[in-house]
Amino acid sequence: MNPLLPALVAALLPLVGSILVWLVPSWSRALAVVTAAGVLVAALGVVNRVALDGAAMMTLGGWPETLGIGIAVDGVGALFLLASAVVGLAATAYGAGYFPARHPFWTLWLLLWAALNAVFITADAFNAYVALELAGLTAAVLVTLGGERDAMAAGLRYLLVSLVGATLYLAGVAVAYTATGTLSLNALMADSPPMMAGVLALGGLALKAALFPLHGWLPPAHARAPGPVSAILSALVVKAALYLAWRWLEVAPVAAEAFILLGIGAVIWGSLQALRVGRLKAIIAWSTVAQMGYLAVGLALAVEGAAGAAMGVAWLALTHALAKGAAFLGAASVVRAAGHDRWPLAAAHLRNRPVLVLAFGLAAASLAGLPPSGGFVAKWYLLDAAMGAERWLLAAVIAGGGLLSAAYLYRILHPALDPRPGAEASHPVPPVLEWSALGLALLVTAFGVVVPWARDLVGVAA
Amino acid sequence: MTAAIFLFLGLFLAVLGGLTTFLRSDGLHRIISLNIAGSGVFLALMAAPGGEEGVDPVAQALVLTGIVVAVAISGVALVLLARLAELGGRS
Amino acid sequence: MSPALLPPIAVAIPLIAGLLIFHVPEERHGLRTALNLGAALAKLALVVVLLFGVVGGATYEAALNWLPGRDLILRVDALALLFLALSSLLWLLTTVYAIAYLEGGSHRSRFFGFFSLCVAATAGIALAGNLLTFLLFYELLTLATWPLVIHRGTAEARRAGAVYLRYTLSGGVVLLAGIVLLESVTGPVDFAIGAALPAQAGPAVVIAFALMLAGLGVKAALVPLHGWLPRAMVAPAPVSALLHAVAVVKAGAFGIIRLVHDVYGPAYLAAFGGLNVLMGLSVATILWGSWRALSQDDLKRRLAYSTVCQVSYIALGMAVAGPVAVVGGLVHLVHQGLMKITLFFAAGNLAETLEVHRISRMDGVGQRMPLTMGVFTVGALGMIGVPPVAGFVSKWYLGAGAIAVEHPEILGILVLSSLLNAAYFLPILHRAWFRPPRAGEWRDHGRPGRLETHWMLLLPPLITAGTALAAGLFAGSEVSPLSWAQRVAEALGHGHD
Amino acid sequence: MVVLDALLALVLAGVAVATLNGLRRFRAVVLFVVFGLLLALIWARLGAVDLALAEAAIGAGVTGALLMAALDRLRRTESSRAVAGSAPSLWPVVLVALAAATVGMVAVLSLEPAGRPPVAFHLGASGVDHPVTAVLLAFRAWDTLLEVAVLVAAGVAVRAVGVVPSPPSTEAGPLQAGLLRLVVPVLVVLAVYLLWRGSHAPGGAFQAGALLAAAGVLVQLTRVPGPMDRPALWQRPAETIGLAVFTAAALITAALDVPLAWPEGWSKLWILTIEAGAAISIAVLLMRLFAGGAPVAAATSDPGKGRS
Repeated sequence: MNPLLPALVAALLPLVGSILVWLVPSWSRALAVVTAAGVLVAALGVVNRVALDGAAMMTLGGWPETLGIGIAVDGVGALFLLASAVVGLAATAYGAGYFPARHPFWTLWLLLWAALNAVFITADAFNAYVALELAGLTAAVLVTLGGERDAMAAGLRYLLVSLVGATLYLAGVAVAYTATGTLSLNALMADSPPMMAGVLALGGLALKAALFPLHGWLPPAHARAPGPVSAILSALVVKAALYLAWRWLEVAPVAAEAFILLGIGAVIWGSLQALRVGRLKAIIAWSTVAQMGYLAVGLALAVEGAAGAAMGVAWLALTHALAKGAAFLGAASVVRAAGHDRWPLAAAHLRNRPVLVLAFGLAAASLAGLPPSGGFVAKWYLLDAAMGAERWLLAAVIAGGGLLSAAYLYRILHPALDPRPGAEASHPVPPVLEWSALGLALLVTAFGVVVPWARDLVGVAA
Repeated sequence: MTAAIFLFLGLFLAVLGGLTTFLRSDGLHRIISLNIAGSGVFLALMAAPGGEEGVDPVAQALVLTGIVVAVAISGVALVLLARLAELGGRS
Repeated sequence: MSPALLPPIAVAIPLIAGLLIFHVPEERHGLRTALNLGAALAKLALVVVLLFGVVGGATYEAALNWLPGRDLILRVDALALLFLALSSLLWLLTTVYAIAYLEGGSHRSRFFGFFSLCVAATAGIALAGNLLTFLLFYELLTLATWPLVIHRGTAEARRAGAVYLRYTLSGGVVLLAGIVLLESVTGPVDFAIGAALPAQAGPAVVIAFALMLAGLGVKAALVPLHGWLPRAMVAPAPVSALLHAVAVVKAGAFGIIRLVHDVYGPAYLAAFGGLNVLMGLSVATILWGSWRALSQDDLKRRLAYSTVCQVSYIALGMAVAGPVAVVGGLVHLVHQGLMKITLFFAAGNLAETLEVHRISRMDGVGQRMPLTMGVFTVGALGMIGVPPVAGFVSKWYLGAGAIAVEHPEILGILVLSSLLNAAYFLPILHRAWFRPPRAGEWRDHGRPGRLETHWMLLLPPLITAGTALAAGLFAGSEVSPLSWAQRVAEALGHGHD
Repeated sequence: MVVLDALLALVLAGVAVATLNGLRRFRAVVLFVVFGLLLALIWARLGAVDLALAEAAIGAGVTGALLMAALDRLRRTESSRAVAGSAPSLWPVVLVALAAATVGMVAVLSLEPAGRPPVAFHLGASGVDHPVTAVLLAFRAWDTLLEVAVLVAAGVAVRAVGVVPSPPSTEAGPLQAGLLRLVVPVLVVLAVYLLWRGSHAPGGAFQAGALLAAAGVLVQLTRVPGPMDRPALWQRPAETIGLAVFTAAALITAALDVPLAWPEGWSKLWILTIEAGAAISIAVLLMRLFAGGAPVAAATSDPGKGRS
């Protein structure tokens, strides 16, 4: 039983699930939930194995590292995998209450999930390319499942952007391969390829991770995606590109400065837009743009070796995935109840739904970085790292960013507390929808407390 | 010497296709230009010097995978484009 | 049960009570009251046990490993007990008062749930052993008090809540930045040991002090940052009492005490002029608060500005930093709490029974509600500094401390502010006692029975007024707040020479 | 020979610029197919026979067919043939591309040659003789698995996007029927040969799949309703057999000991079975991409049909 089996299973299981769901559509909901449980078990297996005996690496097919495709799992990868498993389980449960059984959502979602997990375990640059393409394709089509015209347009734009990003990334990999003759990320880190390889690859990944100013495609796509899809997109899909950007930043650390500038721009621009837009899902989508800026800044700090920054970024990615997932699942429930998400008009539908308001409240607390949530722990680490590295501007952005997110998240809570009954009749919302949102929100609060075991996880990586 | 010519050609196609994607507003043209850009990158990869004798099989495998992925995504993009046109939208 | 568990229990009692009360159905008044009072009494008992323990020289400390290299520490020292005792006693009284005050109101389970969470956060602040724990509970206090400010749900209440959040969240972030900046220079700061400060105060340490002072200043309502306090008066009376006397403002003041004495130490601060900044701020706040109070017609807003002024006496005591002035500041923490909560209970009674909110409509109220106005008078005189009420004691020590440290102008400030206090409190007393009641001013809800209003609305203010009087009269005795403040001052002295 | 290559490169560059220039979509599609064929020639000149086959079959053939189908659908839904608005002149772009290409070439040529993965050394252990197939299905099998998954995702996606007015294939005239009877069997035999040949010479699953898809497209064009237009029981299993076989192989080998390491001595058999499944799936999925949208009900192609 080699140590990396659970990691490979985490990627293969959704593939098996997607095939079964495509062959037997009437059972898709049950099959999907079983697959989700399996992936969670695999992810936990990976996490505790990394916690026990540290990072592990293996080449598939038993070939030497220079030839075969390597898969590797370290602390950071384990945390991303855990986020994928947990948010995936919640999204699957939510989907069971939202989509009918014979709906293409199930196959596409499981294929997307397999691609994401493949990205989180890969240690090979080209393998990451193929996995990213699979993720981009399935995610773009998931956006169009809504069926109406502007969702279709947003989906097509997302697909083209994803293709451009992947081509750029491929060009970077090609240059790196030509110069060094190897595709393994660890080997690339050792004999650093020409700067052009890093620039091209990171350019493509920045486009796919919607890093400011390349973020144009994200808000329409995430805001118009149906139900749980927007949660999956914001919480997980953009993280895959970011995870790879972390690996490539270690290959080309010179790009770290650029990531800091883009990150600061993203935090400011994303927050300002989130304060302005008039639809609930658009607010949360712009919040993703801002938080990606946050992560980019943290990434650059981690790559520059600031103490504790790696832990901060990994923790921020995990808690952001959970909090953003909870927020979008909540928003989808509001849309299901109100039939629209014009804000603050739709807030009336939150009035007698305490579960949803609590989910939004806890998610907002974590995104703003207030204790006792996980977001606070991440913000503490990033701030500590920034101050330690004497990067005062970064410290100000990290601290101020939390306030900005509190401002636009308050736009969601403020009208929700208005006791006056709404004019529109609200449609019934199945309880599984609300509770999966609350489940994620409670988990992110719990992650604020349970930190010690994560420390040696990331310690292994950092 | 022939490899150098095709390396130049590959880079030329990659940059040409890449830039045109942003210039053309029509969906079909953008998909075609992206395909051309992809082919350019593949050509440059294959034509680049390296490896002892003959053509590097790993590079061939990468390009083959790239071609298949390109056709899959272009196919979906075209169907999306057609569907969008049917709904009366502009890509 | 090992003594180390006591501090976490002190925080856990109100926390668990709060979480339970959330789930008590609205109509089960009996169960809710039982839970509330039971928790309050249990905590008071625990405080008494701790008092005797600390007097006997025992130490209670519990540490939980939260972040790598950083622990959450709950430690009972003399200063912590001072604040904990005050908040536990007033929590019990405010609960009794709130039960009667909210009779027939809606969302009471939610109210008392958040009320208890708020007290739990206050206990956490009091017992915090290092800066990180303090920050955690400081931010939790914001989250717990915001729902209370907007309890009524009216548009005005929600706007006040938005203002409150804007101030306190910004304050929280600034405090966080300050703490991280300081700890990046000195490493984790434990209150018992103090910060490992560099001999020469570099820019980082100075900026960190400024940031932390600003962060704490928001809740302590120092001048430029006090805007939220008057606007928060839209909340029901028990919440105003809580905000002013028991929790929020005191948390800010308490934080300043920790910052000046346990983190930096007065000598180190004086070196780079930190104390002068604090003194300037507190003097400005005292004068500005009193000045603004003069022009307020709404009774609760006038009391709010009076609080802005009074809390700065505590900051002033720290800023003057002579051994006598520190005692004055510390004991004022308790005295101001007792007197201000009496005033708010009285104001609540007037609003609840006669629907009187404005001072201009308080003519002859003394005849209709002699007990309430009697209690109000004791509180008002104490605020002005008239012996034998406790306020006089703290002002006396502040004045003596100022003289001892050759700051005679501070005595001038104290006299001037006392005059201003008199200027805005005496007209109220005159109007209540010596003016005949105008017909049709009040909408009397009182029952013709023996008492002027519900007994549970009268008892708490009577107790707090009595305590304020006793604290003034028996200041010299062993068990008075003054003697405990002196014990705390000595302990602080050892912490930092 | 160098002159010929230079000429070929020049022509291809010219075709590429022509493709991207101008407004009329039909002109762009046709030129793109020419571009694909010329590119296949260049792969052959570079000695990459596998790529020449793939480019001709997939790059030019299938993509061309998809473009044609899309073009036809667009024409029927949009009024104007030519796209509105003026096409930006391409000359500045060409100049920039030329400059970038020269700089890139100089940079790439100045790289000191680095080693390449030891494919030849480990070829024996891979179970097949042809290096490209060995890389695709032995050394980097995980890439190929994900690649088949991409194709399946594309097939599912096309069906998920909903009903697209499938092209009105007119009733086959005698000439087409005759051509059909002649060409399709040849294509099928050729595909099987290519599949088998892949283990020791250029060929393999993708090229075989593309040829089968070409045959399918021909049938789809000439017969109404085509094989993909009616929902049939065989469609879904056929689409997923490639991925299912590959994933099963991965799971079994993972259970044995090292994932994706084909058992000693049997690796050729495993690779061939995987390639066979992949070829079928690729063919059906490419036909699905061509047919587009959910299969419409029997003869009446009403677009209102729900997703199946």
